[in-house]
Amino acid sequence: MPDQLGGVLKPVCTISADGIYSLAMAYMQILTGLFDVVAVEAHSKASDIVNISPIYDLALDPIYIRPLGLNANFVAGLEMNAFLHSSRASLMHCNRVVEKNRKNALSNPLAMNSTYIPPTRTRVLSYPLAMDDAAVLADGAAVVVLAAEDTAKNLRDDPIWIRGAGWASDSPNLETHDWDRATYAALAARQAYRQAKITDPADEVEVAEIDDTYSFKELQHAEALELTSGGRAHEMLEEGLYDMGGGLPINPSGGSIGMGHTLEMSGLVRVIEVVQQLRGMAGRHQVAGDVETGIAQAWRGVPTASGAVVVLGR
Amino acid sequence: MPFEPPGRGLKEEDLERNNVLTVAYQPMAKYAWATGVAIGRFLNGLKAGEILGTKCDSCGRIAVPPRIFCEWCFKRTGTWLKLPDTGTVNTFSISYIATDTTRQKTPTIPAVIEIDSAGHAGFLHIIGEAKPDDVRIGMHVKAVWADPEKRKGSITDIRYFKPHK
Amino acid sequence: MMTDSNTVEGDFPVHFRYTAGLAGEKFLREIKDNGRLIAARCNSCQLNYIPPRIYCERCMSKLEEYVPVENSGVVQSYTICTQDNEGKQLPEPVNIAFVRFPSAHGGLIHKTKEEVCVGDRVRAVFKNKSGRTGSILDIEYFEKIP
Amino acid sequence: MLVKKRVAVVGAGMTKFMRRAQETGKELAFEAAKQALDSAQMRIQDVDSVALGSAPDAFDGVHMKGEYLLDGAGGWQKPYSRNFVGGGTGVFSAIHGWWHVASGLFDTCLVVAEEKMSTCLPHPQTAFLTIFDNMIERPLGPNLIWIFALEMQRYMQRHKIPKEQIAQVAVKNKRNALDHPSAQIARAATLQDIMESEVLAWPVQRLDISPVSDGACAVLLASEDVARKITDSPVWINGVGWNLDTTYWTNRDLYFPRYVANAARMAYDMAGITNPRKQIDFAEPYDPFDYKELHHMEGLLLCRKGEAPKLTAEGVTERDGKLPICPSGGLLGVGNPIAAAGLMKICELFWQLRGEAGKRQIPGDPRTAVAQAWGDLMQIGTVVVMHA
Repeated sequence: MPDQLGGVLKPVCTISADGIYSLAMAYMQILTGLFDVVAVEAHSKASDIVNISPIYDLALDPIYIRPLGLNANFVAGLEMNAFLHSSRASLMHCNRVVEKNRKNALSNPLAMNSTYIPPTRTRVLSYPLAMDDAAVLADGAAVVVLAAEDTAKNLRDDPIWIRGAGWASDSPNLETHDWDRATYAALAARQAYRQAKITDPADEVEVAEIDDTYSFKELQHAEALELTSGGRAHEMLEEGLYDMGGGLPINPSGGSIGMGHTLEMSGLVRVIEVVQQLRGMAGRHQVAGDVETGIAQAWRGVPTASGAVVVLGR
Repeated sequence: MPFEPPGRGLKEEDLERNNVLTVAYQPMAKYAWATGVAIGRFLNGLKAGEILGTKCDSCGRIAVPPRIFCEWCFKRTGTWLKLPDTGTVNTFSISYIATDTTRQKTPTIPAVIEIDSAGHAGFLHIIGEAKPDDVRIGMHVKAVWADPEKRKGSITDIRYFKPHK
Repeated sequence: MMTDSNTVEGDFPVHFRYTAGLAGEKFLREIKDNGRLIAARCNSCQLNYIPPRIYCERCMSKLEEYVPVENSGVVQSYTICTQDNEGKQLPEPVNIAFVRFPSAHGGLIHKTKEEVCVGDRVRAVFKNKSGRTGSILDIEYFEKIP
Repeated sequence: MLVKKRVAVVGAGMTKFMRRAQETGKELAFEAAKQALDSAQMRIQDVDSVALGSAPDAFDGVHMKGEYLLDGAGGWQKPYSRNFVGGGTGVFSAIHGWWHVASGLFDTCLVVAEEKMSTCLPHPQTAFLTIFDNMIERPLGPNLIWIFALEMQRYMQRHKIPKEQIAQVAVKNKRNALDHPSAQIARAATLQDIMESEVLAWPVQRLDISPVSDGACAVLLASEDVARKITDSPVWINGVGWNLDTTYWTNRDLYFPRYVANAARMAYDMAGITNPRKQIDFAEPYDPFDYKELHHMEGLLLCRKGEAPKLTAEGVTERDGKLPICPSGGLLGVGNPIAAAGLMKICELFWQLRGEAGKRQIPGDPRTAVAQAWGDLMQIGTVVVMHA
């Protein structure tokens, strides 16, 4: 792995998690004083996997869950149902997320799809989860370069600062994790917000790139990240708050649903989008106004209850 | 170590005779690994009976197996070269053990072969037509190719390397 | 045309044998031998873990006390799964529920005999004793309590 | 390199190393984590981050096994992450934990390393297949042992080392392990036993190799302020280093692990060690194969290239010698649950430097020691220097 990164005979390591975790580790490595510049890479070569279902199966508990012989997307089905039941959001709201993200992606040259296809919910994976709710796998690679403060100022005039980083896990056992809430995201966000001294996220965060592996996850994560002004995420969605022209655009890049799901590279894709937005360099999908604070968030996918958040600022 | 270490060790028979409960599982994952650009071309070269390498235009180093970049200069490599099918044994082993750890009566002789004119660059292959006792580090060897119609663009298109002069 | 990039197909020629572990052994044997559910009790957190563990994930106490759990509970969420673990379409959709038990922390994920809704009361139906092997599948399914 | 915050090891825990454990991987992780917490009289509620190390998922047979092991390792509702650098993972876990505390973001970090290899059939060695290139190596039908045999042969040829001198390492480490309560194979072996054991891939014979194992280890790290409150005898992590060489292993000379030397220099620089041969009192280099201990002594700059076999023959590396090497018994003696075996070396430094190693205690009040692991495709060195 070091060769492709220019890392031969350098301190290189793997963090077995989403790219935002790696970013957080690199952030800490710089804070120790050990390094001035650290590169963070993540990639997806999902196309090397003929069929991903057996791999997710291998992530399920071998004693209590795997013997049932079910597709791991049943976990997302159970979570979605629990979330819809407790939040009173509907399938129409899930469709709305899909529509928004697929449309946003049309302006993003990095996105896998360039034509808009409306969700139909005709193919059900694990009721209520439909094929349309799930982001489609894609290949790609992403690199983010971090530098210590003095070095960064020497390297360029417009560095984007990491104002806070958080990562956390709820219970890894399906039976004892929260089905309806993304507790991992709430804990990670609290850690990151505390470092960034953000007390009212819905007010202070101006753009958010958050995990939308499944449509309902965007809503669930928006709530965990406290981007709802006290209401429920689907209500904000209905009001247009999260649209490109809204007060707090979520996934202006198109998210994983719009761009394609690059597995554990996804978090870095979210980070790169926020960096571009803060620099005003997001091109056709640039959000309106002069944005100073953005967040990126990742979830490790089923069956995990783990994720990471980073707060970025100008 | 101011404590008694925990842990309940089992014997194989505890598991075979179901003295303890277990779950058996056969993973089903299948892959189709992309060869990538450089190795794809290398394998196509083998099919044509050629060992291909790349040369870094910046430092001049020849790489085999080839790559599209030089890991030292961190630049794209520009030039593809046809290399000789002869080389020198850098190191070798006499193996009585198969991939699945079953034992083999007739040993396999894996070796790292440095390809002639490529500096010290080389790759893993097998030595054939040699008695195990006769193989030495520094020995000169030559590729023995599969018949052209049997080649399929695989490292095994070279059947093995044999002692040469 | 010969392209430079190609694919090489392969798999990973291993298989696995998992022990149920110390807590799992107790839990599955109790199902197999007595058709009963048990939980592991954490006295400091006042939680009865089902499935049981040898530790409390919250306070990392060692758990050594096991308590019985009634075999009926409440559906907290359900789904209807259409694909098997290889992604193939199942011949019939399978009803799946996450069932919580009143006195326990955690619950069980299992098939249900019929379609269920959130809040439905259900009970575990065990296989005949002769057919049990010490597996989670010794529970045939959960069924609605009328 | 200016590291601002000091980090101490304040507790350690370890399970037995077993060929087949009844415990699940989670349960093994718990047992080690619990011992580490108890030994520092800390509760999990007092710990603010958790770092896990574990080798490939294919051993435990669980995809994303870091997530699976999370609750056993004490990661519930905490910042928790997993590192992976092949066989170098165990020692690297301590580095992974170190930067949590040294960054100033956390006061404490619980570091856990676990491996349950017995899950993998027909043999855990099969799971190493993916280390070989799928295109140009796997079709040749390789076995993991090949790469060790190829490296060992090159090392022996370059320095004209007879096999018997290498086998002495196995004799020493298996004897040292007789005093380790966690040892899987508490059985001494003579030079003759090793030289007459089955030839697997010459020059590698069966008893040159450490046994595959199940097991877990844990250490608790704390910032200086917290450490001083917990214990009167913290052991400081003075230096950390890691370094990754090119994946093109057939394009390098395998006789010397330059990546280990680079990692060692990084750690020594940070620890202010200018003359490791004089300033290091004992070492736990990575010894999955007997020749590897020698290779790594040289990589750690504890002797000249090719000199390690001679020092071993002279008894310098015995527990009561001038430079004790692997006083724990190492992987060859205690067992090799990959990541856990690496972290065992950090545990051993902790116990030795605190004078708590019992029957294994090195005489003469050792103060400074180095632990090292190695992995990936003969590629990474991970090094930690500790000081009492």
